[in-house]
Amino acid sequence: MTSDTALPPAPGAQAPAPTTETQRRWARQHSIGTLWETWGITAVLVVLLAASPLLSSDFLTVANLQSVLRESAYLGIVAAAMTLAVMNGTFDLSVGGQLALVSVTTLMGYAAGGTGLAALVAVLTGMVCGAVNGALVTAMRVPPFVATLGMLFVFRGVAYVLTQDGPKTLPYSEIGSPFVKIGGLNIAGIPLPFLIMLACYGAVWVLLRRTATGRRIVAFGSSPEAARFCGISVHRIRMLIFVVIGVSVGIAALTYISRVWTADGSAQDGFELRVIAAVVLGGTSLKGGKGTLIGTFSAVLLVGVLNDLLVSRGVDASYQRVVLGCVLITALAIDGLRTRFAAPGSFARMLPRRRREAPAP
Amino acid sequence: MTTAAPERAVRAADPRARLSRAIENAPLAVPLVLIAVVLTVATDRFLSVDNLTNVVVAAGIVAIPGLAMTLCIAMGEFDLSVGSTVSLTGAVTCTWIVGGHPAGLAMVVGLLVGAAVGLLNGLVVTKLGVTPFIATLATLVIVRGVSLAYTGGRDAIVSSSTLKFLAAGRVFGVPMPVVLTAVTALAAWWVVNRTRFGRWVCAIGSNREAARMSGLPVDRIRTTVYVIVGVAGGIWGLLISSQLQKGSGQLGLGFELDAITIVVIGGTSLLGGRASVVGTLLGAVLIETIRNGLNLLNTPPAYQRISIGLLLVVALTIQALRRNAPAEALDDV
Amino acid sequence: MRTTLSTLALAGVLALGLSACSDSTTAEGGKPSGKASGDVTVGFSVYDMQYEFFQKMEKGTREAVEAKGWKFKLHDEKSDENEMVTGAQALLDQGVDVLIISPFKPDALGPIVAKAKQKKIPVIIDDIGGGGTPYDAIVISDNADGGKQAADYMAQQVAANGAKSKKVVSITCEPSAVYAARRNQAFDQQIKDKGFQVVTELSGNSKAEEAYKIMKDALAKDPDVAGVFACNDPMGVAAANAIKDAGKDPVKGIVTVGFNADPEAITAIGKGGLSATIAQDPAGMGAKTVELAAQAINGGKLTYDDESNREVFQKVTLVTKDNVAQFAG
Amino acid sequence: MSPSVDTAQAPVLEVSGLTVEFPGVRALDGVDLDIRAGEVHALVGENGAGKSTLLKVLGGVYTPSAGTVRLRGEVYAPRRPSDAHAHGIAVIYQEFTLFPDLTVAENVYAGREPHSRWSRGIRYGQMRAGCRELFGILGVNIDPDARVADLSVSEQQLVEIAKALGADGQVIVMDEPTAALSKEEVERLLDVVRRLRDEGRSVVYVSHRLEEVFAVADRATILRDGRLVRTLAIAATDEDKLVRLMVGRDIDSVFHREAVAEGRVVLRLDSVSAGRHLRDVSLDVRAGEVVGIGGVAGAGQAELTQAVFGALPLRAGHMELDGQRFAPSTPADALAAGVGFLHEDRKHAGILPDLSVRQNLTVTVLDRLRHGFARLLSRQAEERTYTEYGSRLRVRATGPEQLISELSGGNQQKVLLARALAPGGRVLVLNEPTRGVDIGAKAEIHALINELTAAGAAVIMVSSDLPELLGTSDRVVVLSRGRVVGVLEGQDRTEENVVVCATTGRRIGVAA
Repeated sequence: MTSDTALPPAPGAQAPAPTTETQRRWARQHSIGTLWETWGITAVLVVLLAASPLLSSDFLTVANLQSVLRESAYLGIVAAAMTLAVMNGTFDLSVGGQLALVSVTTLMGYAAGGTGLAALVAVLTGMVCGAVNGALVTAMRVPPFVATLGMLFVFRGVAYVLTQDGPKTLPYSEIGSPFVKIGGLNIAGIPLPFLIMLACYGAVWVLLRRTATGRRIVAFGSSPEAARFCGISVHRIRMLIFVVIGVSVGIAALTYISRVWTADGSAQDGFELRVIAAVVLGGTSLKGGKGTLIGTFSAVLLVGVLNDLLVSRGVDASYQRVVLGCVLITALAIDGLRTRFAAPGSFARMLPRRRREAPAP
Repeated sequence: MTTAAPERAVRAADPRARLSRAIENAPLAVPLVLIAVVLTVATDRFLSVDNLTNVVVAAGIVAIPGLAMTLCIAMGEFDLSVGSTVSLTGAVTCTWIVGGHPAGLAMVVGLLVGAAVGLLNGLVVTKLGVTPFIATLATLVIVRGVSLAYTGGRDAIVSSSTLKFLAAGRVFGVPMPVVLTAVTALAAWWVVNRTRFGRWVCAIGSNREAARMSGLPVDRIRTTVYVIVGVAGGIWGLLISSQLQKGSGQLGLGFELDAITIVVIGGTSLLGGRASVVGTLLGAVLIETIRNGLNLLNTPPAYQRISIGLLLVVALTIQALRRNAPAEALDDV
Repeated sequence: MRTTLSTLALAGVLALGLSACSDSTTAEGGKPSGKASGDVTVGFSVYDMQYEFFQKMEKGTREAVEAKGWKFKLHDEKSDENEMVTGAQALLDQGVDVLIISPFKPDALGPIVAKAKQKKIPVIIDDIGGGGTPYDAIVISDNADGGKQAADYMAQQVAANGAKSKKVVSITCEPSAVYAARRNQAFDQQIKDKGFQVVTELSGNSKAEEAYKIMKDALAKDPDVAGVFACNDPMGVAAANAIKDAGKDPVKGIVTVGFNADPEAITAIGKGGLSATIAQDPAGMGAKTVELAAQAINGGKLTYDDESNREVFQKVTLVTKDNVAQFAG
Repeated sequence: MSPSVDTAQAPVLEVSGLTVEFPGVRALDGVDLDIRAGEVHALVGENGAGKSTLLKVLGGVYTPSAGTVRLRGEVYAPRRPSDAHAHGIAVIYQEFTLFPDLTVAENVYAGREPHSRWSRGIRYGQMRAGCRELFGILGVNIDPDARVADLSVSEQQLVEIAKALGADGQVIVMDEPTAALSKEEVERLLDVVRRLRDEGRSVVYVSHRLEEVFAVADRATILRDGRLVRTLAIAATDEDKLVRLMVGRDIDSVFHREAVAEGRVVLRLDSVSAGRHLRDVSLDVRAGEVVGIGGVAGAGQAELTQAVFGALPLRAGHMELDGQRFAPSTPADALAAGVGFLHEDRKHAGILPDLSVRQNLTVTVLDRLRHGFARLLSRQAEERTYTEYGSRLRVRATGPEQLISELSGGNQQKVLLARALAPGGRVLVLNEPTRGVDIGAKAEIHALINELTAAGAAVIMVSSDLPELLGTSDRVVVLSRGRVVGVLEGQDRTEENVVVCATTGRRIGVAA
């Protein structure tokens, strides 16, 4: 353990070693292992898309693709924010309740003041929900798992109370409203919800990769104890993460409710689990520190495409569950086995040897 | 909040220790008593024998999987799949009864199915190294799908007195579910506080790496705990099917959260290491009292959700504040 | 490696899933282009195929479509409003000539009907309607009449049982099920007019487990309850079980009435475990929607029972021990 | 067990050609070793020499990549810790393997609880009695029913020892068992070790404290950089020789502290108390000065450094930085004031394993690397920081994008040092700066400390490595039970004085 030579970064480097810094960097960034880690689920998505004509003749039509993109947006938007949380080593189980509550208040906002107020109410409600979660986790020191589990009940309950007299609904007479356009409009053939989702991924990417806060989020997820000694305040970043998730739910709810038009306390039961499943399927480690946005993005689309294919093949709903559950467990089992039997990082080291822990200093 | 026997055995004589133990369970006992008083005043029927029996039976039924879940959580893990197990067990048992098999055999087969789900969870978690949260989340979805596919959306309607006895029968005047719960609770108390297995479960929750280093059969214990939760979920399924006299793919939706909630409210730390059997029982009674009270007051279900959610948050805030060490604030579950 | 394996696994489970469903009821739809006259495709979006009620409705609809020599495309909403909107719109995109929909959330019909209007595809609603949308027609069970019949029967049976008490319990579906709520509203109104009092009205969220507990609590609160009406049969039968477990008789002691005529209710009525239920005719409703669809496609005028609301009623029938034999099987 | 083997001479445990590889690191390289019955065999070597790795192979935690271990002549290849237990090998690890939520008795008997065959109930009475007996042997009084979390560190260490003794192993392996013990407890433990030997058992004894090695061991095996140096009889050697074999050269040449002109006081601690241990510590650190902090493990070093870094709140007293009141409530405050910090636990509280070298290096100074209207991080500024510090510390990595977890320990340590420097390098708080670092990197790190102080930095350095502590600091402050017991300057700065202060609490250079 006291050998002072840097490790070869990749299988390629064990051959005649790259000489210049650029070459080395290229070798590292393009090692097979790294490529798979970042783009793996995307590759699966591409393969599935390529195979889709064999599975369903209806799949590769413009209308159907638009439908898949439009439908995936609200899940994808929240999954982007959730990726931040999971990379930080936490998660938010209350997003389903938030989505129901925000949808209800958004429709109330619309009834009171039209599209502008609805959008404002959506984002504000989400922000408040996130701040409540954040306050519980930071000020009250409740573990995030339980805090957000409890708030899942509370948010849904509040939504139920607000819809005692029946679900909140967008009346049919509002069919021409700009509010409906949020969910329905296509710009250059691309559905607006998908464009909003792209913008959200852009924003989260910038936050994650180009800001100090983003770096701190990942650093903390990688090693909470080390992060403490790097001057990172867990409370500040946790608060921010929960508020970002809340805002993302607010935006997602806009793309959702402007398509679905009705909401009550039961809306999107189990949403939180679908979001976390997408993030994990995208390769983000639940232990924190590791993950990619592109993985989440592709996983969201993968689930959307898979779902669409299963539906259009007429697969029974009960089998659809089994298939989606198996996909999730398979992806994770592979990930689990990989980290269990191989050291992280390099593809070459993955195969022959069993994993051993790094020796204690 | 542990009810560890050795401490009690040695320190029961110490009045201070006894007092501090009493205070430890106060976060549960206080609201329980308060709610009971309020309900006694607000309704004239709360203290009736019928009503209290209802509360105890309902609490007992949820306590059985809750006690198994207590083991799982003491081990620092979760099982989210238990609601689906409820559905599948009931569906299999009732379908077998409808198919003309003896009810006893059908019930055993149902429990075996529950055990199989638990075994699947255990193997996925230990052998494939998947995080319990996600592994059991996936089995939640898969088992629900299997249950729906197995029943084909048709309820299996039975009228079996053997099955009925499980939920509605009485032994010396005591409702059967209460008997079952009492037996389970005694067994759970014994296992948690008195047996090697129980201590090993807490040891794994306390420090898994140390458990491995101490030569404990960690993977076997973890798998066993998942099987126990699976069987307990199966018993839950049998009791529900016994009450409703049917098996269905629709039953047990969201039950996993009920089971986890009573454990957590009962004071078993999500960080693992300690299990509170008495706490889980009290947690079950508390939740069911609230539900019953709100029903007696004709309150819409929305308020039931809110009150249970708030209770969960308050219980955990109290726990977190009592823990009070800044370093532990970093511990995430 | 991870991805290679997950690709393989994905392909594997996909194949598994697909082969498991090769006997699916779906018929592959033809392309809208090149459609000959008479080559009509009917799209049917169903509430949730996991319920027997909707399985019957799907059967009735499909058989009526096939009898006409048309093509049939099914979409399962899986009790999800998002799936409902997306899937129904996808059916429209796939070029169906008429859309029949049994909506999970009628309030979410707006975007679907809007799209259909744009494509000039007629929309027929089955079972649960409303949302103020300009659909072409709705076939609807007469929920209010069902509730009324339940109340009348209950009043009559309570008298026959010789019970003095005028207390009844009303168990509702989830608050969002507005059309099912009509059953309880009509029941409550009618039973009050008969001099009874609704002492407990709670939502069992359409779930049997919850209804069981509610009934137990209701009995503890008012042991002298004379009757109970539940918004659907799983809850009705669960309430009857709770009554039995409390040592009372769900026919002779407390008049128990459900709604739907699900097999479990029919069985229970036959065995004296339930007083009555209100039968809907899902298969008949399905057939009726196809008739309306035929009228719409041919450009003819649709025949309504209630012109102003474009409603076509499907009669509901009270099922009691006397006529239960007709509904068995 | 084959009773025919002559226990007096035949080795109980034979290790031959043992090699253990971790990704990129060869922690053990072809080590041969034999342990006889009835001997105490010391295993010595510097940090990172491979001692702990060897023990973990014996304990079934690591699987060797090559080589064999024979136990009483038969191949012994444990695949998990329980295999070691089954073969009668008991290991006391350096990191505690205790269960904080369980009682002392439950810990001591973990995995082999006596229980009733019929009811499966644990026999707590028997366990309590057994514990009392074991603690009687160790001469301590610990309540078998106390929760381990409530015990002091030294009591926990004793529980750990009792756990291994209770296992009744024929081979008992102890990794730094005395690190947290008081002098009397150490004496008693050494007695126990001698008694175990007299009973015919074998003890493998790993310790940094050579006086303990000379007090109990019969033979010693010296490891260096994962390789076997030599096995020799204790009677035939002395401390100096042993140290030379461990280090591989004379000690004097290793450390070289250049004389630096002392400047003004940069950091002043005035009667500071913090954490569970630290009491009433006053200390001045001047520009250009290295203040070494010594003492036995757990004497308050960690509390002292963390208090300065704002990671531990002060219970009493106050601090000054450049004459201004300095009250950091978080590490972020300290970093903003230009205080750099190096944690002693590199693996758990140092590196951010999933991040690149560049990201690890810049994490403490992110606020300074933002630019433009949106205050986004500047990649160029980060690269510049990497180039500056990376080359200054001679970090050997394939580039800024390499993951830090792929670097060797020494290079990781250099990156962390660079991280500590980046906030400004005015005050540096370094915990064990060369722990687990090879000799070459060690020298580089020492040279770097010289450079920094020459440039005016004030350094507080904690080290458990006595030669390093004395060789690299201008002044050594010795802590004992959280109090300053010695301030050693000039000629007083000797190993003997440090050891005397640390272990006896006698005061030198400080008023009573």
